[in-house]
Amino acid sequence: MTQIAYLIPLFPLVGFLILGLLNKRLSKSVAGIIGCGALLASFCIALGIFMNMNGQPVEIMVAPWISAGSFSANFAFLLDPLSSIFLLIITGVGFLIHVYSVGYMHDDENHNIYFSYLNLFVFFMLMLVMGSSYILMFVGWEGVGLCSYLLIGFWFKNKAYNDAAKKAFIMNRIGDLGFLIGMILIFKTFGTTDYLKVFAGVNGFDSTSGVLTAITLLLFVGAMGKSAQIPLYTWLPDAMAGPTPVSALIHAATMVTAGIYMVARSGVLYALSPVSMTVVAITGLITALFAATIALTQNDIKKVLAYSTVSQLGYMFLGLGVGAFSASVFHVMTHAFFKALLFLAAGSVIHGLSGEQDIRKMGGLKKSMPVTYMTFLLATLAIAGVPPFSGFFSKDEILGAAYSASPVYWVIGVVTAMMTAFYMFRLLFLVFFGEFRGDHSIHAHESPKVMTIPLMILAVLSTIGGFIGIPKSLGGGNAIEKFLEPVFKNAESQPSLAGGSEAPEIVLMVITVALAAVSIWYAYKKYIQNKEVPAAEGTKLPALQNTLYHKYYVDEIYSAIITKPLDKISGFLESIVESKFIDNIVNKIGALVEWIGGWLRQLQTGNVDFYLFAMVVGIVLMLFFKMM
Amino acid sequence: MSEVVRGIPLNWFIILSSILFSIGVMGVLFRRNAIIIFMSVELMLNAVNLLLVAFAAKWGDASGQVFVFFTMAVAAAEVAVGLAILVVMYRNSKSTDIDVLNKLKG
Amino acid sequence: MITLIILSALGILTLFAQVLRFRRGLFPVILVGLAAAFFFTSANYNTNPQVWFSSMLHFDNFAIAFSRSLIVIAFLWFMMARNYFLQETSATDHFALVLFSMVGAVSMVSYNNLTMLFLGIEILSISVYVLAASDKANAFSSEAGFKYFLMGSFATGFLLFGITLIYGVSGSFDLTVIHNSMGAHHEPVMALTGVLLLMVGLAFKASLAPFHFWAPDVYDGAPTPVTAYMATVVKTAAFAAFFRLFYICFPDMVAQWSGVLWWLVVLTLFISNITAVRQTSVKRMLAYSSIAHAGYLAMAIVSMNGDASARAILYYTLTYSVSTISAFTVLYIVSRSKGREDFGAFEGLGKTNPFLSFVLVVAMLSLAGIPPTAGFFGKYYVFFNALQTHNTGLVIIAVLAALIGVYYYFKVIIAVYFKPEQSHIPVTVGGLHQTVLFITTLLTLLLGIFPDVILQWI
Amino acid sequence: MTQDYLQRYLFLILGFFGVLSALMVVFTKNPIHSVLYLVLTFFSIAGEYILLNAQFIAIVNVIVYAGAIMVLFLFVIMLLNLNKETEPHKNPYLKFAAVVTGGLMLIVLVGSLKMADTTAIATPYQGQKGLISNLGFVLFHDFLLPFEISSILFLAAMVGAVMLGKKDIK
Amino acid sequence: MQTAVILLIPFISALAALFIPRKHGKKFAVATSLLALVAAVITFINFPVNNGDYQYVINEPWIQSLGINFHIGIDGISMLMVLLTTFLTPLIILSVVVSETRTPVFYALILFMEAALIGVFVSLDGFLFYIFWELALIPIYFICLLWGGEHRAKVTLKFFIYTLAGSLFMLVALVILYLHTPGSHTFDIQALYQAGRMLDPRLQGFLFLFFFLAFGIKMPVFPLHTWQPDTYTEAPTQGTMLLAGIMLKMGIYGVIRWMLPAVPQGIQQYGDLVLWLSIIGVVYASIIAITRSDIKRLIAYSSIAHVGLIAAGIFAYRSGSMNSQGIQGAIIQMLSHGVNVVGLFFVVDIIQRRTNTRKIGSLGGLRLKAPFFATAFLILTLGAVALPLTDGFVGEFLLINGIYIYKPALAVLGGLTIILGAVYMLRMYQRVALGETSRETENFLDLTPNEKAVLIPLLIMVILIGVCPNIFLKVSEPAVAKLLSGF
Repeated sequence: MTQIAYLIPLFPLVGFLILGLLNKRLSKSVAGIIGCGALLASFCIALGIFMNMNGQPVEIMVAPWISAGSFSANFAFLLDPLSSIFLLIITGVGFLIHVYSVGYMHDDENHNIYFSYLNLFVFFMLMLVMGSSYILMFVGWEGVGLCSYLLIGFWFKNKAYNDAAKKAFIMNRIGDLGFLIGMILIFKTFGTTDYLKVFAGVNGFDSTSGVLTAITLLLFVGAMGKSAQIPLYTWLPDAMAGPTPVSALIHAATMVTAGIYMVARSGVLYALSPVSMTVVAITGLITALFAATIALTQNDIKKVLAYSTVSQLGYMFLGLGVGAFSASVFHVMTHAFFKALLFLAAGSVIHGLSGEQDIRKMGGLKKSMPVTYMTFLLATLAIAGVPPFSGFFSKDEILGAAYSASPVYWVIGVVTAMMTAFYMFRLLFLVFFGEFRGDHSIHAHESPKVMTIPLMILAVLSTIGGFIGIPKSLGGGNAIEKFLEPVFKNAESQPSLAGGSEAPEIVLMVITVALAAVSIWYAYKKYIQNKEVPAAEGTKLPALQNTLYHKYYVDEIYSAIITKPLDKISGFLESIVESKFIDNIVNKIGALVEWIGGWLRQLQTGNVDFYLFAMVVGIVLMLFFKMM
Repeated sequence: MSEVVRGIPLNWFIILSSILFSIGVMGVLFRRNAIIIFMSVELMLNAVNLLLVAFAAKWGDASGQVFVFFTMAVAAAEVAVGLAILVVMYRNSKSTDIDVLNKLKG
Repeated sequence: MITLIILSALGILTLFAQVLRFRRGLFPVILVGLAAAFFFTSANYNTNPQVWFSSMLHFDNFAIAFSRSLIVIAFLWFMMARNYFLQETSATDHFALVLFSMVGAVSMVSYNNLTMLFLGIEILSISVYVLAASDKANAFSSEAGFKYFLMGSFATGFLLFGITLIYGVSGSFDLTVIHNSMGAHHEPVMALTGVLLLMVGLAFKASLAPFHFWAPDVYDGAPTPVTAYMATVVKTAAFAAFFRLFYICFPDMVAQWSGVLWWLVVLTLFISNITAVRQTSVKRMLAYSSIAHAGYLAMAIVSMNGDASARAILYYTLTYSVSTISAFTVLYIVSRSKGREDFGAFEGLGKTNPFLSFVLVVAMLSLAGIPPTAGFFGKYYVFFNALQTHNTGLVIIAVLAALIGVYYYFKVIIAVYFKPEQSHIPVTVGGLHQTVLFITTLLTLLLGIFPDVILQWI
Repeated sequence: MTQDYLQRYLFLILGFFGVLSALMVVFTKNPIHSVLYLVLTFFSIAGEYILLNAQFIAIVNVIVYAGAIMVLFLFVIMLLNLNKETEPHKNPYLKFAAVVTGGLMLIVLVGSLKMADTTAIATPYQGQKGLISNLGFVLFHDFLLPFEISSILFLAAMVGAVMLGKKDIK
Repeated sequence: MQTAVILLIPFISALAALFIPRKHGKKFAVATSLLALVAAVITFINFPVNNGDYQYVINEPWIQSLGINFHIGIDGISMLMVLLTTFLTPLIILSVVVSETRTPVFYALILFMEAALIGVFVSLDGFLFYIFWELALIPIYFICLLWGGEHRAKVTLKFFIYTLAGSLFMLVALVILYLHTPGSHTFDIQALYQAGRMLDPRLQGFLFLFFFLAFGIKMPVFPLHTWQPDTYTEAPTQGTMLLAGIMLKMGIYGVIRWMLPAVPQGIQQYGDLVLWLSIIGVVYASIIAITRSDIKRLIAYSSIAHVGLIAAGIFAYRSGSMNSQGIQGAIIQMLSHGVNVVGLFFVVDIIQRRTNTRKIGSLGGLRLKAPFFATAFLILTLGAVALPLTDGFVGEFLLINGIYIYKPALAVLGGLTIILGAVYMLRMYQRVALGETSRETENFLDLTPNEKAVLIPLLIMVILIGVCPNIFLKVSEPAVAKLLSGF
C-alpha cells in the first residue's frame, strides 16, 4: 500500500492541472466530478495506508529535488501514524467540503478555477504532512499559503477581499521566514532536514546548548503565522473574505492546523527545550483567551467562527506546550470535524440568506433550515465541550495535561472554555432562535442535498469522533493515543515533561462541564429569555465591550506601527536617500566636472599674452621645484 | 685644473646669456606689439648662440659653432615666415597688437 | 634616408607642377610617391640600423616604424584633403609644404643628432605655421597661424637653450655621446636644466599643459584639413621625437625628469578633458581631445619602459591618427554642407546618412577608447606600461580622465542619433572621402582586434 | 696675465652694453628705436664671439642678423607704417608681472647654472677652431646632412612666405 | 569546437542581419538565435557532468607579444550562463511587436550583444574577458539610445560611463595580476589565479576593491545602483530585458569566476563590507519598491534586491567553510532571476503597449479582461517571491542557507526579502491584475499568439527550475567545487 502513497498528492495535482489548463473548456459538472473524484481517490488510498499502519515510519523516495554542496533534499514521503491521521483528515474533510462546494459555488462564473485552486490546496497540504523533511514541509507550508491567498481573494473584483488575501499571505510569510531560518539552523546543526535523521541526531545531543531552543522557537514563529497565534493572528478573521467552504477547509480544518502538525512532528526537539515548550504553551494560552474574548462581541457569523478557530488553535498549542502531543492531535481531528461543520453550516445559512452574514439580521432560521440547524447544534455542543460530543474528550485531555503542568494554565483554559460555550451558544441562539430580523424580501431556504449531506456526515463525525480518544479515567482505551504512541514516545518520555502533579481527572472534568453549562445557561437567559440583540453599528458601547468589539484595535496598531511607517520609510528612502543623496552624489560628480569645465574654459582667454605668461610661469615652476 | 686663472670664466658667459635670454623672455611678455615680440625672440636666440659658442670654446669643438649657423638659418627662415604671417594678419585685423588676437578662445 | 630623398623630391616636383601645368595629374603622383616611400622605408626593416652621414640619422626599427606610420597617415590625409586644396589657387604650394613638413617629420623620428632634431622640428613647424594661416582671407585662420608661430618660435628659444646646455655638459650633439656623458654625471644640475628645457620645447610641440594653450585656438582657427594634419602627423612626429630623445639620451635620469613630466601629464589630462566637456563646437572639442590624447601619450614617456613604451606610442599615435582623420573627414564633410561646426550640425545625421554616422561612431568610440576599436588597445597598452613601471596612481587618474572623455565623445553620438534633423540640408560624400572613411574605419576596427600587426613593427 | 684681465674687462664692457641695449629694445616705445637697439645688442654679442675666438661667427652674426634680418624687420615696420609710438599701453600690472616673471626666469636660470663649471675657457688664442677653414670642414663633413636639409627648410620658408604674400586671384 | 560554434553563430548572424531586408529582420534574428539555442542545448545535453574542468577548449595565440590568447572553454558554470543567454535571446527578439518599427540594425545589435555575452561567459583569458565585457556594453547602449524613452540620452550616457568606470578599474586589476604572473607574462586564467594568490594580502585587498567596483556596478550592488532604475525605465523593453535578464549576470559571473579565486585574501579583508552592502541593498531596494507607482521601476528595484541577495550569497563564502550552497544558489538564482525578470518586463511591455501607461494607479482588473495574461503574470510574480516549486525558491533558499552559515544575523536580514518581496510584488499584482477595470484597461486584450510564444517558455522554465533544479545544479556542481577547492 505504501508504495503507491505518492498517488495521494498526485491525484489532486493532476486534478489541478486538468482543471487549471482546460478551465472553461470543461463543463461545471465535469469539473466538479474531477475535483471531488481526485479527493475521493486520495482518501481511499489514505484510508488504506491508515489501515495498514503498524506504527513504523516508512520513507518513500520519489525523486531527487535539490542538491547543492552538502545540502540535498528529495521528494520523499514519510508515512507514520501522525501523518496518516492528518492524511485522513485532509482528504476526508477535504472531500466533504469539495462536495459541499459543488452546491455552494454552483452559480459562480469561475467555478472551475475554484476547484482547481481547491485541488492545488489539497496537494500542497498533503505535501506538508507527507513530506519526509522540513524542506518538503516548507514546500507545502508555502504552497497552502499561496492557495489561501488565491482563495481568500477569489472574488478578486473586491478590493477589501484582495487586501485580506494579501494580508494573509504576507503575515504567513513573516512566519515563514522564521520557519526558513529555523530549518536552515536545523540543517546547520544536523546536516540534513530529513525528520528521521534529525530525530536520530537528537539522541545524545547536548540539550543544554541553546541551539534546540533557537530551532524550536524559530519554527514556532512559522507556526504562529500559519496557525494564527498572537501576534500573527489578525489575518485569519480577515480571511473570511473567501468563499465559506474555503474558510471551512483552509481556515478551520486543515491549513491552520499545520502549525500544530509541525510542532507535533518536531515534538522530540521541543521536548528537549523547556523554554520553547513554555513559550508554546503560554502563547497558545494567551491566544486562546484573547481570541475568545473578541469572539464574545462579534456580529459577523464567520468572524465569530474565525475567532473561535484562533482560540481553539491556542488550545492545541497549549496542549503541545504541556507535552500532550497526542491530545493536541486528537483535538485537531475533532476540531476539523466540528469546525468544518460549523463553517459549512454557516455557509449554508449565508447561502440561504443570499449572502447575509450579520447575525443581527438573522434569527429564527430553525424552521426554514432544519438540517442546517441540527448540524450546527451538534457542532456547537461539540465545541462547547458538552459530553459526550467529540470536543469534550479532546479538550478535556488538553486541560488535564495543562493542569498537571500548572494549575494556572488550567484555570485560564477553563475560563476560555466557558467563553467558548457562551459565544457559540450566543451565535446559535441569535441565528436559529427567535424572530427573523433580516430583510423580509429574502426567503430563507434550506440548501440542496449536495450541501446538506456533507453537513450530516460531519455532524455524525463531530458527535462520535471523540470516542476514539476516551481517556482511561473514563474507562476508555484512548485508541488515538496508542496509535500515535510510536511517534511521540521519544518526546513524551523526556525528563522535562515528567513530573507535575497527577491530576484528579474526574474532578476536573466535572468542574469544566459544569462551568460550560453555566455559560450556556447564561447565554440562553440573555438571548432567548431576554431576547437581547447586539447593538447596531455605531451605538456607543461600554469601554470594555467596545474594545472587544474592535478586537483590541490590533489591526489599527499594526497599521500605525508597521504598515504606515514602512510606506513612509519607503518614500523617504526613495525621495531623500536615493535621489537626494546617493544618486545625487553621482550626478553631482558630473555637474562638478561641467562646472570645472566652465571655469577652465575661462583660462583659454584667447589672449596670447596670457598663454605666454602661463608657459613661462610653468617653466619657472618646473625649474624651481627641480632645483630646490 | 689650472693653477693660474686664464681667460674668462665660463660661468660669466653662462650668466650673461642667461641675462640676455631672460630679457628676451621679459620682452615677449612685456610688449603688445608683435614685431617687438619677434625681436625679443631673436634676442633669446642670440643669447643661446652666445652660450653655444662659449661651450664650443670650452670643449674646443667646432660643432657648437656650426650649430650656430643652423640657428641663424632657422632664425632667418622663421623671421621670413613670421613676418609674412604678420602681414597677412595685419591685412585682416589692421593691427599688430597681439591683444586684439582673441577671436579664438574658450 | 631614401624616405627623405623621395619626400623631398616629391615636394620639389610638386613645386614644379605649378609651372608645368601638371596640377591634375599631381595628386596620383603624390600618392604613388608616398606608396613608394613606404615601400622603400620598409625595405630596410630589421636590417642593421642604417647609419647616415656621421650618425646624423639612425634608421633603426623605431625610425622605420614611425616613418611608415607617418606615411600611412599622410597618405590618408592627402586623400581627405585633396578636394580642399585643389580648390585653392595655390594648391601646389600647399602640397609642397605638406611634403616638406613630412621631411621634417621623418627627420624627427630618425635623428641621432640634436641638430637633426632641431632642423626637423623647424621644418615641420614652419610649414605648418604657414598652412595654419593659409586661408588668408579668414581672420581666424591668420590669427591661428600667428598665434602658433609666435608661441612656437618662443618655445624654440627654450628648446635651443636646452640643447645648448646639454651640449655644454656633453660636448656633443650626438645622442649616443650625450647618453654616455649623462651616465658620467658631469654637471648634474646643468644637465637636468637642459633636460627640462628640452622637455619644455618638446612638450610645447606635443601640446602638454601648461604649454598647450596654443592648441585649441590654432586647431580651431586653422582650415579643417590642416587641423587634421596637425592633430595627426605633427603630433605623431612630436611624440616620436620626444620619446626618442628621452629614451636614447636620458633613460638613466628618469627618476629626475619623470616627476616633472608626471605633473605635466596630470595637468594635461585634467585640463583638456574637463574643458572639452563644455565645448559647443565639435572642431574645438576635437582640439581639446587631441590635447587629452597627448596626455595619454606622454604617460608612455613618464613610464619609460624601453621598447614597450616605443610600441605604445607607435600604436597609439597611428590608431589615434587614423580615427582622428576619420572624425575630421566627417566634420569637414558636414561643416561644408551645413556651414557650421557645432554639435547641432550633426543632429539627425543618423537618419540622413547612416554611413557617415557609423563612421563617426566608430571614430568616437576609438577616441574614447572603447573596445573593440583600436583606440582601446592604444590606451590599454599605455596604461599597461604605466602599471608595469608602478605608476598606478597615474593610471587611476588617467582612467578617470578617460571617463570624462567618454562623456564628450558620446555627446557627438547622441547628437547624431538622438536629436532630430533640423535644417534638411543634404550631406553628400564624395567618392574619395568614402574611400578614406572606409579605410580608416576598417583600420580602426581591424587594428583594434589585431594590434600585433603594428606592435611587431618595433 | 694682463691680457687675461683685458679680456675680462672687454667681456664686462661688451656685456654691459649688450644688456643695456637689450633692455632698451624692450623698454623703448618706438619700434624703430627697438630695432636699432637690437642691432647694437647684436654688435656687442659679436664682440663677445671674438673674445671666444669665433671670428667667423662674429662676422656672420653682424651680416646676417644685424644686417639682413634687422633690415627685414625695419622693412616690415615701414611697410605696415608702425614707426610711430602707436602701441597701446599694456595694463601696468601686466607689465609689472612681465618684469617679475622675467626676473624669476633669470633667477631660476642662474640658480640652476651658477654651480656650473667656473674654470676659465682655455687657450683663447690657440687652435684654429673658430677659423673658417676648420668650420668649413666640420660643416661639410660631419654636418653635411643638416646642411642639405636646411635647404628644405629654406625652400619651405620661401614657398610659405610667397604663398602668404601673394594676392589670391579669386 | 562547440564553444566557438555557440559564439560564432550570433556573431555572424549579427553581421548578416545588417543585410537582411527590413521585413524579414525579425524572422531572421529569431531563427538564428534559435540556432544558437539549439547549439547550446546540444552542448548542454552532452556536457560531462562529473567533471569540473573546462570543456571544448580553444586556445589560440592572439596578441603574442603580450601573452594574450584567444582562450575559450566551457565549464559547468559557463554552460549554465551560456544556456541562459541563448535561451533568453530568442524570446527577447520574439517579444518585438511587428507594428513597432525596428530596423535590422536593432536585431543586429541584439545578436551582437548575445555574442558578446556568450564571450564573457566562455573567456578563459583575462584580456579576452575584458574585451567581451566591454563589447557587451556597446550594443546595449545603442539599443537604449536609439529606441529608448524620452530621457534616454542622459540616462544611458550615465549608465555607460558609470559601468565603464567600474570596468576600467577591473582592467587595471587584471593588468596588475598579469604583471605578477611568473615568467613571460600571460593572461591565462589559471596563471592569474596563481599570481593573485601569491600577492601580499594588502595588494589583494586593493585588487578586490577594484574588481568589486566593476562587478558591483554591473550587478548593481548598493550603493552603486543608482544608474539602474533610470536605465531600466528609459530603455526599450528588449533593452531592459537584456540588461536585467542577462547583462547583470555578467557581474555575478565575474565575481565567481574572476574575483574570488584570484584574490582570496581580498575577501578576508573586505568580504564583510561587501556582504553588508549587499544585504543593506536587499532591504533598501525592497523597501523602496513597496511604494513605487511605475511598474517598470518597481521591478527594477526588485531586481536590485534579488541581486543583492545573490551577491551576499557569494560574498558569504569563506575559505575553510565547507559550504558551496551560496555559490550554487547564486548560480541557480541567476538563471531564475533571468527568467523571471525577463517575463516581468515583458508583462510590463504588454501593459504599456495596450494602455499607454505604467502607473499602478491607472491599472486594474486585467484578470477580468485577460485571464491568460493574468495567470502568466501571477506565475512570474510567484517566481519572483520565491514560492517553493517555482524557480525563485531554490536559489533564495540556498543563498540564505549559504549566508546563514557565515553570519546568521545577516541571513535573517537578507531573508526579509521573502517578506518584503511578497509585499511589493503582491501589491503590484493586486493593483494591476485584480480589482475592477479602469478607463485604461477597459479594452485590454488577452495575449496574442506571439506573446504567448514568448511567455510560455518562460513559464515552463519557472516551474522546471523550481521542480527539477538538479538538472542545472548538477552541471555546475563539479565546476564550483573545483573553483572553490583553490582557496
